[in-house]
Amino acid sequence: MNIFVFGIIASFTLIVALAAATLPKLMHAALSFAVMFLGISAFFFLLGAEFVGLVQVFVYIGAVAVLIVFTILLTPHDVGNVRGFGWSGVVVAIAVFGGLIWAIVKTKSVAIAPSVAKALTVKQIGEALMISYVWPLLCVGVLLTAALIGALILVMEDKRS
Amino acid sequence: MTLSTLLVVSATLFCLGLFAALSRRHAIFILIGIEMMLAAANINFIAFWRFGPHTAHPTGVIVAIFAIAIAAAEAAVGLAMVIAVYRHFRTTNVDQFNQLKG
Amino acid sequence: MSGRASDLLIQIVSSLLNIVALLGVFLTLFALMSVLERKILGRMQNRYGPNRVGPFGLFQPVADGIKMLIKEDIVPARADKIVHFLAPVLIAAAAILSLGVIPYGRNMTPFVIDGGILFFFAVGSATELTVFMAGWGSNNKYSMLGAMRAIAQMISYELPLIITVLPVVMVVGSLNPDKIVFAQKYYYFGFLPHWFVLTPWGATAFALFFVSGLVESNRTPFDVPEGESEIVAGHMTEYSGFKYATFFMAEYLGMFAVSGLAVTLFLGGWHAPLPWLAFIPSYLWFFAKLSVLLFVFIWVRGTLPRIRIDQMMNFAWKFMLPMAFTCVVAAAVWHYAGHRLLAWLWSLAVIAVVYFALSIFLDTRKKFTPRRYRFVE
Amino acid sequence: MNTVWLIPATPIVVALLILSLGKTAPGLSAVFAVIGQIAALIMSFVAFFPTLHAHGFRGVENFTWFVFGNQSLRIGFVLDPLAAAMMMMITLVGLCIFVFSIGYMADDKNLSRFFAYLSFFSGAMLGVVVANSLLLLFIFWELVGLASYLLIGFWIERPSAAAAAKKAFITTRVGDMGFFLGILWLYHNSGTLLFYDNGHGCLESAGLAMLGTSATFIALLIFCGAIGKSGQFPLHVWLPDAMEGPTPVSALIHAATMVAAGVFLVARVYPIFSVGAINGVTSSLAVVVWIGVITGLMAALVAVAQSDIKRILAYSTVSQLGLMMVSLGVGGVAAGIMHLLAHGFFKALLFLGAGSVIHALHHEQDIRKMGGLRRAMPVTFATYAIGMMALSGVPFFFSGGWTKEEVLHATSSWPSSHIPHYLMLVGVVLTALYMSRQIIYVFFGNRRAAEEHPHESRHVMTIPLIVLAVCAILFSVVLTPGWPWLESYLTGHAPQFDSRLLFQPMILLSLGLVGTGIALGVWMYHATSELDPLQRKLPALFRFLENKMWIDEIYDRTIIALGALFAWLSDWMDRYVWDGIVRDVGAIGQLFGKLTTGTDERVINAGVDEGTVGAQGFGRVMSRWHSGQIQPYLGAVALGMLALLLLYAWLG
Repeated sequence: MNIFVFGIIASFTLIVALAAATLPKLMHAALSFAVMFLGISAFFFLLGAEFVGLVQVFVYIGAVAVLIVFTILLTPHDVGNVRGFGWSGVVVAIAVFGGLIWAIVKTKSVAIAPSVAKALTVKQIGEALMISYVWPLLCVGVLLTAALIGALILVMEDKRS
Repeated sequence: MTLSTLLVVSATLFCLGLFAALSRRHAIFILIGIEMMLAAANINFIAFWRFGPHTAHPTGVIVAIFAIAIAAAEAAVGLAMVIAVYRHFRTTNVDQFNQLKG
Repeated sequence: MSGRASDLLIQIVSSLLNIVALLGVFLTLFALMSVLERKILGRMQNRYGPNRVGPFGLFQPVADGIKMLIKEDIVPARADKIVHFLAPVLIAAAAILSLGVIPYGRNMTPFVIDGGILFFFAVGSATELTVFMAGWGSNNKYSMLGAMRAIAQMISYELPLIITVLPVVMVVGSLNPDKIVFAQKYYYFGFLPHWFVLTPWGATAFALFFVSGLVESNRTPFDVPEGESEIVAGHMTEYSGFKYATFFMAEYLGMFAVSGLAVTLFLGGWHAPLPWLAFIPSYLWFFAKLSVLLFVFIWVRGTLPRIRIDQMMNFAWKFMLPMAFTCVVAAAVWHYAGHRLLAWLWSLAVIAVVYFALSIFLDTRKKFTPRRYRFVE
Repeated sequence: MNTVWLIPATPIVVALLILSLGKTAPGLSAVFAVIGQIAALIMSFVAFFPTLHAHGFRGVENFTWFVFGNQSLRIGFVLDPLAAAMMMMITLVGLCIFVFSIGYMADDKNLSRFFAYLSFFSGAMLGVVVANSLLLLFIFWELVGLASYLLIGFWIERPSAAAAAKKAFITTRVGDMGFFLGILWLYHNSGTLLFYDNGHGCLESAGLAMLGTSATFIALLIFCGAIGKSGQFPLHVWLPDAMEGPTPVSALIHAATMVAAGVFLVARVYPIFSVGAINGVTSSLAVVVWIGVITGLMAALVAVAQSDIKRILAYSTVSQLGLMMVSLGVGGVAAGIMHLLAHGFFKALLFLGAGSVIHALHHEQDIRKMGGLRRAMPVTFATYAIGMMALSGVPFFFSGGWTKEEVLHATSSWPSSHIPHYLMLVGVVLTALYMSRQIIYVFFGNRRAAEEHPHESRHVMTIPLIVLAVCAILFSVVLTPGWPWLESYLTGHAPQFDSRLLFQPMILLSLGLVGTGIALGVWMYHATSELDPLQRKLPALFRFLENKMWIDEIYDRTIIALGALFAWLSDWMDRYVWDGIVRDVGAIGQLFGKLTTGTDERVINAGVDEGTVGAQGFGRVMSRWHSGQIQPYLGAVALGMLALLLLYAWLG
């Protein structure tokens, strides 16, 4: 793995993430958010988890980002009010960031290089999912169904009113 | 490139998400921030799997896949709630959702 | 260190070669297709079509390209400039990327990815967002409406599109397009190709996949997002010049990609239909099959009228999706009954039962009645 | 054998069915009841056959009802000649009564209720007969009591009917208390309530051996129940009052079900009575004999002075039951049961005949207002005369004659004393006397005050009469000493035909006695007048007898008055003594309550109040932190995570 490629991907991802967090226009932020996932999936490709990267792009860009822009369109807002900015949040975020960085730097055992490993095939993941993790898989299936129905009920127009 | 550099990147991503969730007034930003934090956590899972001793066991990958699925469900429900709340309050500014004020 | 650097160099150079070849072939095909479509449509409508530029009008795309390039690029004043600019770029990028994982011939897959099918759909799903960007960025009522329509229909039909791929993936046991093509290389009785379209579930899945592909590429009869009689040109209303051409190109490339995937999944990829025809180069077989599918695309466009959007949505959720799931079940039945004639019959029975049940269940019992006119008093 | 339970179950199920139908179809309910009875009759008939094949046949079907602790309570059903004969009689007589009721009760608006109760009554009695456990017998016994209560008080709108029902129920309950105590004692001693259980039942030798000397007391306590149900002295007072019920009910009570139960009970548990018998005599049997003698004679005397047609029959029943008890007591079990069976037929006949008369005269029951009905109601008269002669014991042709013969024969050979025998002979004369009095009053002479145009009853009422009359005569075929088939059947011997035994010296005696009675009756009552000849000659005696020897009045003055006194005393005690104590205790409680209230208010409540004020203040402070907005909460979570991280780093 190349430190150069890593640097490019990391800086791209972080810049887009910063844009997603700070851009004043919600739609721009949402689109940056979608692009950010491209960077994250590039990370996954770099780390040898192609499948997760593809799933990430598939789910986030194909579904979650579309949902978010739909929601933005369905909730026309009063612009001036929503653009407020809480500085206390910045302080907290920086504090947490400081704490995390301090912990990472302090922990010597994480300063290791990756081992050489064979690429993970889709078949391996499929077998792991279907053999070792079949219960969680079923539970996630139930959860997704429940979330689907719950979301539908939440946004359903109330016919009575 | 070491594990710690990856962790620094994911920590940065996490804190950007936290910042988005804490500072922005629009409800959707909170969701975006949470999704960013989850993505940062996913990077950590994958990184620890890749740098760990047992690469042949795709545990970290599986956890990341489940996290993505659950995050998708969470996004769906969260956005549905945003729409429902918007119908009720006619705004998406979280400062004005204070009916639970003690 | 030098070895690694040279490895990287080889990688980059081969990738660039792949990209160049891909772009060269498919942009040529796009040019050819644009003029052929007009000519074929013309023939279907009893006229000549373009025949002025070059022999048989074959240089028409060149003329079109020059026209597009020198045309004024108009960006609306209230538009979101960046998004407006990015939308055609990204949509073309997504279309080209999705072409990268299709095996065009023996050992002719540009990018071998283990989860190639997943890659195809992951990239393809980005199209929705870019269409939305185009619609929103134009800051135009018609653009927005078109984009919304496009997203609605694309999300609806993406489900059957993906689920109809599942039977093939299940039976082959891989998401790798090369392996899927490889699984179809045998022949029954020495002459009948082992293509998945020749199984009951495969035929059904192919039909569903093709219809969904029509929708995904916004082709007639499912071209409601850009239906000019209703909303000018949908999300492309505010585009002109080269950006419009890019959209146009992306649409055709998307069509090529979906057709190519259909060929890969169901029509045996680059394999010859008969064993003794294998001497013909494999990529020629692939493009021959691709051409047939593209001709069907044009044929359908020349034949069928546009469908209403609510009927289209109902069709997706009430018929396409159940049938797609039925294909999965039928493929499982076929697989576990041993790929033989009996399996063939069982699989057919499953599909037939669900099909007839759906046709009874979805029958609205509406009869054709004489039209009654109501006049304003 | 294991389907014997169906016989009592059928009428009970029919009763429930009729009740569930409600008042919708009274005709249907009668049909159902009759069908149920016919079914029971057929099943009884089917059950009767196996008992014929072997002498002393006894089929037993026992099962465990429930288990408590390590003891299991077992109940069961038994089919032996006694039960089979009783079932035949009950179902046949019951069927006649049911059919008669269709005519008699035709106008009643609660017809379906009546048939449901009637069916239930019949089923309960059949249950008593087939029960193979004293407990099961007791259960059906009480169901019989319940059914009699419901039927006697059937015309609930009449206060006298309600009072009679209550009287019947409570009086029999007095006897049942003794019966129940006897059951408990028996269970305590023998450990089983099954009659027959492969040698382990309480009526079999092993079980009887365990009773020892307590057998006498157990027997007497069980006899208490029989006294109550069979209307023996001193608990006979409910039986004449039970005439308040509809006449078919009276017929059923007197002929087939209720009163027969007592005699049947004694016959069933006869082995307990005869434990430790010396020469066939035990003290408990002696009590049975004397009670029977007193009852028989007393009731016969009272019957002479009654004027209500049904009351005369009621007292005659009491008298006959006394006779049966005497027979049982002196050891003539078969004779007693034979008389019970024969009595069932002719007493049902008499009651139904009386019912026919009452129906024709529109519910006039005073015999002094009747007369000359012989010509108006020939069928009723003929059948009634047959019943009367059977009851009086006219020999040769009537079943009653033969059975009475047997009873007298048994009493004559009782070793302890001959007084019962002589008193019974007097009873025979009295029976003939009061029956001829009644028949002369009702059917002969001139028409008196009652109905102007009496007419014969409908076929549905006369046919049962004819059937019963035929039975009363033909039944004698199996009773004669020449061919004592029934006796052999009951005792388990082979019958032997010997025509010489038909004529015995005793027959002349009985012929003479009956003749005397009837002649006396004809002589006394031939000149009919409003005033009774006995009343004219011996007014004091007549008043004594007419008022039933003032037994009811004695009970009123003594037992009931004592009860009232005790009740009043209890009331007074309750009001002034117990109530006062309770009040004082309550006052103490109140005082304590006041104390605790004070403590509660001043100490605990105040503490809690202070605590809640503190909590409220704290909550108010905390609530300021709760802005109701999401982001501060999220920030708090983030800071908490940071704190945990730092803590973790600091610790390790």
